[in-house]
Amino acid sequence: MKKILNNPADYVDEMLDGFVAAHPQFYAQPERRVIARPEGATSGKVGIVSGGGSGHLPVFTGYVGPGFLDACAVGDVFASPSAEQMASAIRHADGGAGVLRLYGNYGGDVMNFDMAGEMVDMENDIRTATVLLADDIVSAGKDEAEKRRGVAGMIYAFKIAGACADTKADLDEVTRVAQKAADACRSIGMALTPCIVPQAGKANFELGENEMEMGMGIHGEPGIWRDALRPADQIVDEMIDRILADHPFSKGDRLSVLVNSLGATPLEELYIMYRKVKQRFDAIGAEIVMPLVGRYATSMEMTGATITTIALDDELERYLKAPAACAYWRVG
Amino acid sequence: MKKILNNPADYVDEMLDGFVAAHPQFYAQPERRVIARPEGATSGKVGIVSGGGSGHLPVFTGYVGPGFLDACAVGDVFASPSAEQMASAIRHADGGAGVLRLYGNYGGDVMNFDMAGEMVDMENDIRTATVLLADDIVSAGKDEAEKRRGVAGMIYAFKIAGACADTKADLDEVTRVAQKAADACRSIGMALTPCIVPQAGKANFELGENEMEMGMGIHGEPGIWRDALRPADQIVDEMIDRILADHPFSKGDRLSVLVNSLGATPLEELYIMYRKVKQRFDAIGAEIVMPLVGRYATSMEMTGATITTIALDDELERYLKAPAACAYWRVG
Amino acid sequence: MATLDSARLKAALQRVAAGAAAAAAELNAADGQLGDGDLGITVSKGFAAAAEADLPSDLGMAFLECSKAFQRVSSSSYGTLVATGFMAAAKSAKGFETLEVSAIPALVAEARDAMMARGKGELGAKSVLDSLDACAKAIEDADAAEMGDKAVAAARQTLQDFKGRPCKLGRARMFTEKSAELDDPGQLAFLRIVEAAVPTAE
Amino acid sequence: MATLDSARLKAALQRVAAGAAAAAAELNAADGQLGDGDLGITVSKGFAAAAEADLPSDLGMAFLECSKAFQRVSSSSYGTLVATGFMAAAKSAKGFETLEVSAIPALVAEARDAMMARGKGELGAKSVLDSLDACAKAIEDADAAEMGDKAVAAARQTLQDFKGRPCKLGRARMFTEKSAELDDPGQLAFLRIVEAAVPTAE
Ligand SMILES: Nc1ncnc2c1ncn2[C@@H]1O[C@H](COP(=O)(O)OP(=O)(O)O)[C@@H](O)[C@H]1O
Ligand SMILES: Nc1ncnc2c1ncn2[C@@H]1O[C@H](COP(=O)(O)OP(=O)(O)O)[C@@H](O)[C@H]1O
Ligand SMILES: [Mg+2]
Ligand SMILES: [Mg+2]
Ligand SMILES: [Mg+2]
Ligand SMILES: [Mg+2]
Repeated sequence: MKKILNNPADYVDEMLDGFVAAHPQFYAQPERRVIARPEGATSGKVGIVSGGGSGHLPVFTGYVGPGFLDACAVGDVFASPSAEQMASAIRHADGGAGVLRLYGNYGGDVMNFDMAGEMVDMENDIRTATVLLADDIVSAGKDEAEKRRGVAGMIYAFKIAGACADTKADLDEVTRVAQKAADACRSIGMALTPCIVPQAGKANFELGENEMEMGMGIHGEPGIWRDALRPADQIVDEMIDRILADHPFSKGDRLSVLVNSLGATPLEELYIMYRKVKQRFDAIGAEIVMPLVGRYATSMEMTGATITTIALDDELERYLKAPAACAYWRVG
Repeated sequence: MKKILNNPADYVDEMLDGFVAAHPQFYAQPERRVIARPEGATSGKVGIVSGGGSGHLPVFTGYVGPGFLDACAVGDVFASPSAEQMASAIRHADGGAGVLRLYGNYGGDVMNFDMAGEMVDMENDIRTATVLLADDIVSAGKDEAEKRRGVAGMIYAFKIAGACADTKADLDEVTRVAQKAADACRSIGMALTPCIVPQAGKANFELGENEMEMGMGIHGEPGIWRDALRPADQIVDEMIDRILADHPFSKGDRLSVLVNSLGATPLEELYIMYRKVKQRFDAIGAEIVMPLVGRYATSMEMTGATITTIALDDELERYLKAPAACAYWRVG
Repeated sequence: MATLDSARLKAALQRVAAGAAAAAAELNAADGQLGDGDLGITVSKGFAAAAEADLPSDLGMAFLECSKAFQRVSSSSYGTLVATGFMAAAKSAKGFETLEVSAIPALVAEARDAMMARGKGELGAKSVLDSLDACAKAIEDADAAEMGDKAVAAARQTLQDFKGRPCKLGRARMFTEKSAELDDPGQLAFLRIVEAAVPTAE
Repeated sequence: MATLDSARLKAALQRVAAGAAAAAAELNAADGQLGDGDLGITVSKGFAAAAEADLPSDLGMAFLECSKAFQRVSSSSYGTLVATGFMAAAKSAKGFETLEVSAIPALVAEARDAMMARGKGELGAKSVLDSLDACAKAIEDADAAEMGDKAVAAARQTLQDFKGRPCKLGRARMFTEKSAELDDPGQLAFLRIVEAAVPTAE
């Protein structure tokens, strides 16, 4: 296991200690495994919480910050936080206007966030709403789109929902806008090498010396096909074709695109991919607004990349461009 | 070779196409392999150019931007740009107040930048100066510090020199400040897995299944020792001890620290390292200002990390904190 | 034993904690084939915490403590589901210091329903829900003496019934073929829990 | 041949281009042992570009074209050093359409000095500088007929002289032991260049 760590059992807690120490202007850890804004919740603003397993930095907890999330519950690597931790995150995000739970559609997270919602409802009288991120087009067909997993597209939803909440819109409105953003995202991934969950100590899947897997999920969930590594342009073409089949774009449409590394794939290669992505949307005549290329949602040291599109209308574009800041993404 | 690319010979050019397409607000490519500011050189301001081999993004060319560099010459992966490209970068950076060449101390780069300086002197009457970055404490002893290689510390020099140039200081003053910043940096690296130079198609070195190498350079230059992987805290302790032996810090001192991934090492592990770094300087009573944790100077998909310290006085701290922006680092 | 009270619940929890600790490696391995390999940890840690909890004499509050103990130590699906089941039982048992054994089948059925709602799961999807359902039905009209054996038999039979069928819930659903060949880890865990809960005749 | 002019320079460059192309794989391999494996590419591309360049009749300008050709196609150390050497020759030869062969040793020595300055290198560090130095000395007082053979012999002898000594310049200096065992790639390249430059007797 080639990882820089001490005791694998301490991986997440030591990571959070360093994370908060490095960026005290953005993050505080008021309780173990709960990250919140150092200045506390904003009174009268809808709070937005997320959460999920560790191992995906900057997702989830890196997106706590002005114009983004208010708090986050942090689980073990690739494991849900507990309902108690989620309830605590909700309490820290609550500014009296209710709290939106905005997180990826994974069974364990859903059960625990539902339970957390019941807990804060009973104990703290906090009104909550839920928007699930389900942007991975490979994880279920279009007819069962609500079963899809949430992947990198979530960062657009964090940004847009955060900007809406900043206008002091009420919980219903923030929920509507977050759902609209979530619905506008489509993602697909591909992987070349696995990552190692520290407590497991071994790779979470195996791929042959020269193999890639199209459509693989961020925890190694099986994809569409596994075969010899293809040239970058061919890979991107297939990814874009699959996205377009699920959500067509036409001339004059506006969108943002995220070309995201799962961790080890270097920026150099993301730009080679982005070059092709840009060519494809130029050919359609759709305009890419605020493209993102980098490591925005990872699986530790996994090699591979995801592409996300988000179709924009005036409302979503306005919220996407509104000022926001966290340690990994700053707008305005 | 598990890399997302097309023809290896096109790796750098396709990367640059995507790079410029993704961030048109920061980067333009007025000539092949020359990246400059889209708004052109600032009249009356000292220009700052850098350059070197590709494969280190965001280094070098990612640091072109307001408050940072003015232009950059881009070589093949791990290979110097040509003197012609460097001369072209110098011309694009020239605002009539002279140009500082600020780059890493590697033989090929030095020869070509020297030649480029002669070229622009003869052909364009541009006055130039040179500051070499030589922060890697492992690459030569303290008595031969001028022979050391330049690694991640260069980003502090880019930031500080850029801020000084922004005050419209003259070439001598910008050179003095850049040299002072370069002299204040100390770096050390460690590696776990190699990277692949696309045109070579194979790993640039080999390390055993559970081996690490302390002090390895960013191109795989041999380090101090190679042995079984140690726990994170022990690794950090040795790195900090070696830095302190070369440049002691004491109570009340101020410094910035960069904990940098060579590529594949995830943010999670950098934070585990930073936690220990912070403990060490807390114990000394030295204050860390504006810590940086992330991927600031990489070797594509290499696994490993570097630690850089920069001792600050009022002048360096003021320039470090001055506003600046590029696609990877924004201050103010 | 014809009635259930807090002391007997605690004794049962202690037996299950011991049984779960003994089965932890087996359950981790089973979950490792189809999921993330933590099921043994979840079940053993969860029941250990529940067995150590101070149980109030009100049975409803006692079940609530069990639920909370699980929520504290485990966030994996099974832990949350078990916590949900205990919570459902807590609601029904509230206000009682003793319950007839004949009330148990209804508690099991209520736990099943709450867990179905929590995990948005259906019966027949090869999950712990099917084990609970089979047990609830098998002990519905059983008298106290035979209830334990019937529960164990039903839990065992569920594993048999689902041989060759794929898991359609939880992480295991990603492996259609492999999950058809193997036991659902959650059903296996349920069998080990029930086996341990039922005091052996000897 | 007792004089050098632009046409003869071009003919020599064409011979070297052919020789460098033939030696490219060998030189890449040698550089691959101690460096980044591009020396064959550098030398073959550089001389191909120089051989193709339109050479003006002024010998100084002709050498300048050679220098520029190298700078365009190669940025590796050897390319820059060769370009530097040609530049130095250009300065001396400027204004001459023909040069006596007896002027060549001085050009080689000037190239050596410029290359030492450019690369901040010293003699004895096992680099191409030693080959140049040996050649410059060997041909210093040679007459036209024997100059070629003496140059080849000196280039070959340099490789011999440095056997067992480590490289102290360029990337190879990182490998003290290995570089002592092996030939310096730059010295080997120099030998291949000189061998090709000297027209064979037959
Ligand atoms: N949504 C669900 N509804 C009912 N049972 C489920 C559900 N998800 C998982 N399970 C059960 O839980 C077992 C796995 O538990 P566990 O290892 O805790 O899950 P994970 O680690 O994937 O969160 C499965 O074998 C199945 O029996
Ligand atoms: N600073 C220097 N001074 C003189 N010769 C040098 C210097 N650096 C390298 N060389 C010569 O160049 C050869 C390597 O050339 P090349 O492969 O082009 O270098 P690189 O690819 O490392 O830039 C060495 O074998 C040595 O003879
Ligand atoms: Mg599991
Ligand atoms: Mg789990
Ligand atoms: Mg070389
Ligand atoms: Mg080279």
